[in-house]
Amino acid sequence: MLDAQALKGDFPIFANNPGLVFLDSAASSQKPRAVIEAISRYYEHDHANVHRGAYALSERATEAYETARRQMARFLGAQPDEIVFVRNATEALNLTAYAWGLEHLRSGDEILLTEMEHHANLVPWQLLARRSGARIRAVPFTKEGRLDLDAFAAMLTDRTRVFGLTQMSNVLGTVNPVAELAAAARERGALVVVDGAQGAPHLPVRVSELNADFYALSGHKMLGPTGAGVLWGRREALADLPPFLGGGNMIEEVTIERSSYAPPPQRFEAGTPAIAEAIGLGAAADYLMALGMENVWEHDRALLEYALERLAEVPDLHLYGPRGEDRGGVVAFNLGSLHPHDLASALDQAGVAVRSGHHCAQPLHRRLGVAASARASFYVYNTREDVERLLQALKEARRFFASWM
Amino acid sequence: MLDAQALKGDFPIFANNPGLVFLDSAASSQKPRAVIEAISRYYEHDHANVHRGAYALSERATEAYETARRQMARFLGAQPDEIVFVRNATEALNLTAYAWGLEHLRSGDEILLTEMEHHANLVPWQLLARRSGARIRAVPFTKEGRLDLDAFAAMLTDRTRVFGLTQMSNVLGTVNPVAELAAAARERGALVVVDGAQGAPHLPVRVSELNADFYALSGHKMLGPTGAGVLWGRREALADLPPFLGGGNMIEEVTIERSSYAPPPQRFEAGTPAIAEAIGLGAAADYLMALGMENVWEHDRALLEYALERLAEVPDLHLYGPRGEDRGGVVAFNLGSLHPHDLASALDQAGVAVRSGHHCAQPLHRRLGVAASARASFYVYNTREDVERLLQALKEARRFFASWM
Amino acid sequence: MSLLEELYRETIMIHAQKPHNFGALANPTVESRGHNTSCGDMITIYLQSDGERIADVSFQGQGCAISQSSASMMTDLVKGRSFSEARELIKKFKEMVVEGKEAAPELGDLRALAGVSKLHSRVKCATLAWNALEQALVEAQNK
Amino acid sequence: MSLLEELYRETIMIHAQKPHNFGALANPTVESRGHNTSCGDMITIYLQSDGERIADVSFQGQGCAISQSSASMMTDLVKGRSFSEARELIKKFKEMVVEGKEAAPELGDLRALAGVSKLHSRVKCATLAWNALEQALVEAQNK
Ligand SMILES: Cc1ncc(COP(=O)(O)O)c(C=O)c1O
Ligand SMILES: Cc1ncc(COP(=O)(O)O)c(C=O)c1O
Repeated sequence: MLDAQALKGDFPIFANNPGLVFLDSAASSQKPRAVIEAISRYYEHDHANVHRGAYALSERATEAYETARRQMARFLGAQPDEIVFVRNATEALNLTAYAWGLEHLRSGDEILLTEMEHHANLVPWQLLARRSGARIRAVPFTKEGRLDLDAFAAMLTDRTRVFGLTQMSNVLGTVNPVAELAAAARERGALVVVDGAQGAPHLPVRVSELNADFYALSGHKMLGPTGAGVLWGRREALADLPPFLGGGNMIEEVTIERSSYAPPPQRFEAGTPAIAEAIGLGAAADYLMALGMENVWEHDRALLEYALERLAEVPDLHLYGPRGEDRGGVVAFNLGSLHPHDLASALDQAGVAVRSGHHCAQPLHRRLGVAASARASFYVYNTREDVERLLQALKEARRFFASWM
Repeated sequence: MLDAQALKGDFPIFANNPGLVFLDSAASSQKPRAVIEAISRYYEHDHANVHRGAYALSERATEAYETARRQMARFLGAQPDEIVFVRNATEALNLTAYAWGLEHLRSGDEILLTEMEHHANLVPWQLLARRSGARIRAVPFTKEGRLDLDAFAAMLTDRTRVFGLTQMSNVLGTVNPVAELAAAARERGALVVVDGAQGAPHLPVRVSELNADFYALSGHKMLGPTGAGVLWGRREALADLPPFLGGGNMIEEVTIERSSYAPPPQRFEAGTPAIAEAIGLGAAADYLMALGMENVWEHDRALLEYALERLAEVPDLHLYGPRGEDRGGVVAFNLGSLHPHDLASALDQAGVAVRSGHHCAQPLHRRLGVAASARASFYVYNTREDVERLLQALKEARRFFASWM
Repeated sequence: MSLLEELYRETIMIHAQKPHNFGALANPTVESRGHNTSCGDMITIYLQSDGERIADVSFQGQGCAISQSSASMMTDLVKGRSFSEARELIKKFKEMVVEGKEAAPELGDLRALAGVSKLHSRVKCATLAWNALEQALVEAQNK
Repeated sequence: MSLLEELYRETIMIHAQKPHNFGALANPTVESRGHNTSCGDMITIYLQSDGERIADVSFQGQGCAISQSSASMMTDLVKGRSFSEARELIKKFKEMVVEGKEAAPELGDLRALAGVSKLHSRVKCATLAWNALEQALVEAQNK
């Protein structure tokens, strides 16, 4: 198990904000000193543009950047040339939708998603559907908050060309049986695109075992800097993928009329990459691997179970999401008829940072029958005491708003 | 005038690499302490996801991010809601090509570019031309290295739907008469897209005076971090522009089938932005504004003139680019029949960092009649002594390779 | 008084629970929508007008106590006013909640929302209805 | 001896100036292209073969002294060899310039390129022709 209280010491934000209970890591995690310093150190010692230099500094920068690629490959159980650096999961999913979709999708084709997708795995497909004439269908989830597997089986047809799903819901915490569903979808000939934005930071992931073609993640949710994420693609899937962004570094030969393109992963990294950010992300992956992703997952799970147990004490608290092993450290809730925004402000006044709103998952909330929710999410630096503070703040808020609920 | 020797002290890279003569700022500049520290400080004190939080930390992060937008607006003489944060100039240009082009371009339309464009302002239009059936034409440049204005006048027709050009060439150093050419193009009804990747770091820019619709820049070339750039769009041009990347933060209402989109600039910033990077870029813009962009330009110009004068001493040195006021601090050259890669390695051994290759401008080099060149480029921290060192290293290299040239 | 107490006064909570002028008008001259993209809250303003005076105004939508009470009190306040008076009130209200300036007396009950200026993330909640009204006035004038 | 002197030896410069086996073969079994995306240099390998033995090999393209001399000496060395011998030489050469291992005697003149391993940015120049050859062997075998 992790010693979360000790780990807090690795994260300068806590020393600089005494008393802060940060419960919004599902939106973006805090950064350990190792990551912040990897970035400063790079700028102070080694910065130059990568790949194109013929001098020592540029070699060092290139080496550091490619080391980050290897670190991410190790983190995901992948090969370095399957790792494409992007800004975030959103860009990774858009890259897939544009590059694969504009080439392959036709009118009458279907894109199968789920009703628990984040907008990042929904809107890119809508933009594509509008251009291609393809149609979007979405697998509903049950009252417990799990994907409806019968509905999935019925909705997966020979018209299904893409199946996109999240590994873990950012609202319900549900961990989906990705490998199983992906295998069924690939058998039908569908491209499988997995949104790992919540999965990668919290679960031990071996992408090769997911039966997926593409896997998207955001570095800033896994202790890394903003501005860096990864699109992993199976080697064959990447090899067949046409370019997305055009520009320097992704080409072989350019004339005014046409160009030939470099092999993956370069083909998908047009222009000067987010070098320092990739390096920071590599440092974050190392930090997490040193903790052990199994331990991270167990820590999240233990905090979640403790939180669910304690939150049962609060009257009028509606909790969303399933109970069981297939649930990560995310708790979305509503308190009576109180709007989650007002609730979140009250918690904030007590030093407890939770998010409120639709969490970029409007269809999910529509299915839950609410417009919005408040959400607490846990990560390596959260302790039982943080849960305790949440509980106390919720009780106080309930007292404060008692006559209006 | 700037005191470049004193400014070197602001850039930790020089203290950590004694003797380094860094002449590759056109590829990517070094970073002042103020920028590096703005990033660390943000992570250590204020990080949370922006826009969506209901707690103090997220408010501070949002405020810092939006302050960066205002700083960039001030730097460019624009309005904050005209500033879209992207990764780099490459992404900015692709955004324009995809969002505007997929919607508006048809077979038979023409995209007018120039032969001195960087691949970043060429390949995105090629990808678009392939999808839309539009045709690319490119204005040639003269032997002196200036755009051929007669050719421009002849090539600009009613079929021209887009005119894309670089404000300053990254190889020749040529500063193009953007406002004049843009006015002519807009009069013909063409969309004007300016690549400011080299212009923004080196010239005083008031985007509103350029007669352009869009202007792209990279933060990492103007003392800012990697991972942050800007697409500026005239307010009306942005208002009419459909979204590019889909996802969180750029929407109003989302159902499974369709979505409505937020107004600019949010519409174009899908997902979690490069928050720390935008903040770092804001700090870089402040640093440059404190120096005064007129002074930066004069400094570059003075170094260039000095370099051109001194480099004339080296026999067999072929210099590219025009002589005159319309030329920034970039010197591309070849030494006899020596391949620029071999030359750059020799200079590197003398501690002088220059780039060699096609500098992502293959059509430009084709027009020059060479496959590649070596390039020295100047910025605020470069001194006359740096030029001197380049000169000495060139002379040494010439002696070393004498029997093979 | 804690910031929470300062913000969630009785006036505000009563308006939030039973908002005035709630529901669509039968034949509005213009309808204008406001979105709070940070939380998904949404409001529609219905305006009945000759282009110079607000004959009637109402709103619909859902949101937090701050946005609902703000819309409720706003519609009470601007009903029957001329466009220029309404614009002046919009300006005064924004000065209060965005810039934290002292509350203008003509804002009446809305002065209870002054505390919002100290809670930046809620400023958008308070101004949601006001921005939609501003938009509605422009549209009504151009009709 | 400076790194520069170590790298740019006479052997290398002579090969670079007058490369052996330069030019297209008349009827190659396969042609294979290599690009150095970092500088734009390009090489084409022409291979004449029954799928087991390299009957003839040549190259064309342009590039720096390192890439040209490497291609020139490589084609000299592998001509007439079996595919498995050629693969072994490719492996040995890469071990020398990529990993910095001691130069294998069978590399002959190519050992002059050992210094490249100390100048990372030039490793791609030295291996450009070798990667294209590797590719050509695969294609010839699948024919
Ligand atoms: C003129 C010009 N345009 C575009 C770019 C592309 O910039 P980036 O790689 O930062 O996207 C560069 C720099 O490489 C450039 O010099
Ligand atoms: C499940 C899921 N997918 C995608 C995203 C988008 O991530 P980003 O905003 O970093 O692109 C998020 C986080 O907001 C998420 O939780």
